[in-house]
Amino acid sequence: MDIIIRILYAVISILVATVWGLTLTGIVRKIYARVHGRFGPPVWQPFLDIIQTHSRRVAISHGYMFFLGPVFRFAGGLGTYLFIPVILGSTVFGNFSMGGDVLLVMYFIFFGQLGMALGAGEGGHPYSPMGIARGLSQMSAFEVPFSLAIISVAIQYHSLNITTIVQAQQGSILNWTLFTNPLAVIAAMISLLGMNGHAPFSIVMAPQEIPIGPPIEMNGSFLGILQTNRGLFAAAKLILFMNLFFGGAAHPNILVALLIMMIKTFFIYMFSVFVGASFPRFRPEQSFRFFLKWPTAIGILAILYIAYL
Amino acid sequence: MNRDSESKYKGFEADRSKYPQMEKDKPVIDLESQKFIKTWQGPQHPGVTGNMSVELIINGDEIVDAKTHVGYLHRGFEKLMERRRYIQCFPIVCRICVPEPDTNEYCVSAAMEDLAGIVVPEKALWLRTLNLEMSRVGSFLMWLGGQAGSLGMGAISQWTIGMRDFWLDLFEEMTGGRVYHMYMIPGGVRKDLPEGFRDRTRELIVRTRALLFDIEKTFFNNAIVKARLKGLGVISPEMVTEYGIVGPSARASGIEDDIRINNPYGKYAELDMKMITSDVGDAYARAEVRYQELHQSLDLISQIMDKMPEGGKIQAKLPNVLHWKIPAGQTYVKAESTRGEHGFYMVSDGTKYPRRVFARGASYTHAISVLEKLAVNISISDLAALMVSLHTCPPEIER
Amino acid sequence: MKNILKRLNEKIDDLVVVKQRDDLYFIKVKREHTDFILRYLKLDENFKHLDFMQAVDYIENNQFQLTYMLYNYEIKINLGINVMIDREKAEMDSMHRIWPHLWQYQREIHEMYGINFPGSPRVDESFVLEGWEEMPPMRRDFDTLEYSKRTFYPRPGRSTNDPKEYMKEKLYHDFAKSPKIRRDDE
Amino acid sequence: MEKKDLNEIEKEMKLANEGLPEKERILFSDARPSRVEPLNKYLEQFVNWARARSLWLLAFGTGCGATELRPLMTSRFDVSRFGIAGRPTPRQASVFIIGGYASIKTIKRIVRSYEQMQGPKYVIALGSCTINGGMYYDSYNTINRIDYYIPVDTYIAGCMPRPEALIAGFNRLKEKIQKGECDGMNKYADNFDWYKKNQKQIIKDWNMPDYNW
Repeated sequence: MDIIIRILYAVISILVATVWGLTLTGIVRKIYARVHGRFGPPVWQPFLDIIQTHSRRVAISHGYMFFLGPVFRFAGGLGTYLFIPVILGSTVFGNFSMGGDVLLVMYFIFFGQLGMALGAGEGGHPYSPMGIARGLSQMSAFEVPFSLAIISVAIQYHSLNITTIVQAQQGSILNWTLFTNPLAVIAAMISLLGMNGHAPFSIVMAPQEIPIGPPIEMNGSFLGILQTNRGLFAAAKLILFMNLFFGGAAHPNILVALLIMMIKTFFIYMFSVFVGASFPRFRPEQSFRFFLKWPTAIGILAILYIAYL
Repeated sequence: MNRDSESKYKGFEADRSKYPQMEKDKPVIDLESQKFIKTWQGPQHPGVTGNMSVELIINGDEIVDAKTHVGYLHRGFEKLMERRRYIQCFPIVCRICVPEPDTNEYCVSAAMEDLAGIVVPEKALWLRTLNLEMSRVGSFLMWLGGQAGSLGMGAISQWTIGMRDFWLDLFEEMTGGRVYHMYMIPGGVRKDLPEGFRDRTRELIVRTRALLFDIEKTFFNNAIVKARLKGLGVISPEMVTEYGIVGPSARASGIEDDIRINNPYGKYAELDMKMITSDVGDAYARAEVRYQELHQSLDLISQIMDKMPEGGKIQAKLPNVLHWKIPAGQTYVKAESTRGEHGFYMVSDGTKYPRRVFARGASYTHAISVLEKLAVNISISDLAALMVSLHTCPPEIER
Repeated sequence: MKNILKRLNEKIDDLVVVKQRDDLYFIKVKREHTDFILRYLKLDENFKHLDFMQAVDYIENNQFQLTYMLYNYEIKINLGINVMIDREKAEMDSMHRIWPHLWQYQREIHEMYGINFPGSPRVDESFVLEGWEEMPPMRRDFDTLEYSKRTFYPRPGRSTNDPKEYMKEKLYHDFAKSPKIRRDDE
Repeated sequence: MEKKDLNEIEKEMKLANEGLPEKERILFSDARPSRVEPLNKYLEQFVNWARARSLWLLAFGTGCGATELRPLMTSRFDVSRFGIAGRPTPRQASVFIIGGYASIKTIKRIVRSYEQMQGPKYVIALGSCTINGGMYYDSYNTINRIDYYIPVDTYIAGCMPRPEALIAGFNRLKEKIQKGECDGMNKYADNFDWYKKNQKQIIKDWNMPDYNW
């Protein structure tokens, strides 16, 4: 009976996260449109797109691995999300947080891309391997400052458990990692730019260069799964950052806690939107070099700062 | 605008030092060895200008061989004009170049007047000059949006194309047409300016300058734009004359070639304008030159607004144009479009139908020889930016 | 410009010069002199810029006229060079060594007029036409309307009027008794 | 449209992979398109409602009409309000805009892109040149009627049609989709031989599979 309850809770929290992620995507589209001087699509446009992609009459496949690509990607999104406690101390939104889940989450962030690489390579279009190569190289580039920041945070709180890290930040706003360990936050936020894939790091799906990168052959339901995962994955990433650096979301009333979560994730996302709306796109090698220069140095400084000061 | 240049002139033969090996100035490329991929950029590709395609052989992200394919827009204008009377020609010539149709209209009208010896009244010349400059502004705005969009900066293209639309509204007031105007007919123009046109134009010039001020801050002073455009697609002065490069692309390499100043037509002789050149020759210099020419065009329009007389004849007396015989002869009339020299070569044999009309577009060499040469050994990410910085316009290549 | 033409006249005999405008001259040279003239004009008289090269079909006297349009940056004058070649065995020497971009025009003319340019690079590639089976379309004796009717499916209902007849019946049918209107330029 | 005699078409139809060894045959597709029946009534209505509100254009400017698509997509007439967005790959696009005249070299690419699009797929034809040839009716290189080569759902007349006309055409297409009248995919599958015959009459070098599945 307990397992059924757990499954029910997991489904509920996954649904909430996906809906919030997709709504966030719609809001971001709207904000981009306002920057462009347009009205922009309605906020619920991503849901309509998902219904439309799932309702295609024909969906062409290129082999078994082609099926596995979106499935792996979605599994990566699920895995990333399911081990992050959305709301501290909540039974529904606590998810399966356990000791060492930070490493698990970092692994799952990688996992989705690898599965996508397997599937999209099967499509046979020359642009998808190019996009995969760009995506994987950029991911390994921004993983460096990100992991350095994570290590710094782990040293700071002597734990690899997100719940513990969030608990340690409670109390006052000054307990947040943002203030106790600012260097790590800077390094991690810069790598969030690459993780979200907005400009100037939008080299994976650059429409003018390799339209549109890995999912160029994905159609119909494959694309629908990918878009659903995009919502879920965005929410998972933002919630992870909120937990690690911005004090998480904790409140006895669960609705208030959800509201806090939404506000915080929104503003974390706004950071990368702000950068993305005002910069063109890097050349791939420029992007890799960028990540391996200053953010890496800042991350190392963060470790030294935490370890020896 | 003499920026201290880090540009290295590569000479005529593209630098193939890295890949592939050259054998008797031919690259050895075998697609069987897993080193090369053959891809097509276009025609169905967001990164190409218009409807053309570039056949690429790439190694990693680096282009080792490029070959341009055009002809997707070929309508056979020259053949169609051979079986249309002179007055029937001019509604279709403006379709030759879509973003900037007025240059074609001016050239074909001026060619007919040159062959038939018609003198165009003053006011018509002023109106023609005004129309040409306005079309230059519209085309430059479209190019600026394309250049920013090719680098993935969508906001700039949204702004500029939205602003170009207000210029199209002015065109609609002036000519009745939004994209295709059919304004200049042989012997003059079709109609005079409407009421209050000058004030609206001045007000729009102010708005355009305000937008360009923002764009200069966000685009031309952007570190990433400089990092991507500087040193990309360097054109040396020797290459300009050898490859027939014209217009801003030639001026960015230091060649003083502006038809409006060298061979003035219309009323350009009475307007004060100076040649805008740069000595760097890379894509960023071309962008700067075009940006300053956009300002120059706005300045010229305001000059025209001040100097143009109010009334006056706008059409010379023509014979009955339906059976209008033009004496035999041949002529070549050229005008400065945004891409450079745009000329019409018209041969008449004394009948009601032209014997031969040839439209010489600036993209003819830019998009084929020059692009194929400059595209070698650049990253595939830069091809769209390079294509836009050469300002290729496919419909004027194949007509 | 006069000196240039005089020097040209010394170089080759029977040079026909037509002055169209102050900045546009046409000269007519023989086919065998073309290569020499172009090199001389480009190197010595620095007519460095080649605007275009095109062909005109004079079917009645069975000739093609090739036109090379040069431009001089210093004196700012266009000079067109006309060469008449035979229409039956249409062939012209390739000038692509003088200007590296001349091969494009030669390719287009080869496709549109069927004039051969031996030795011109990529001259046999298709330029705008793909799988073309008729005669070269820009020749005068190629009827594009008839070809279009035969190949594509014309939608019924299109009526094209000969402008002369049409205007005669629409406008001038009572021209005689229409009042005389003075135009302001009379 | 009138149906041609099938067996005489079968004689002149030739798949691109004919005469190839077995291991190369699979490189080309010789699968004929098959008719796909819509879902049951209410589900189809709901799905059509969603389809009409999320139209993805194929980013393929085949002619002059692409010039007016730019103002349409940008800040003056912003069609993304209606859920219309561009997709760079035909696998994901659902609306194909034929931007004006189509030369023979382009109609080949149009056919390929159209067949690569996943149904249900809709076609909007811009300009007079796609209806009856327009001012290029006598050109040797542009087709006269687009509906002989791919099924068309909506025509927008004019040379070139203004953005307002384009928006009106999009609304018309939306109404037709919601009524479930846009069935160009099945129409293409039913009259496949007729379309192929017309296409092969003008595309002389046919070096692509008969159905780009």
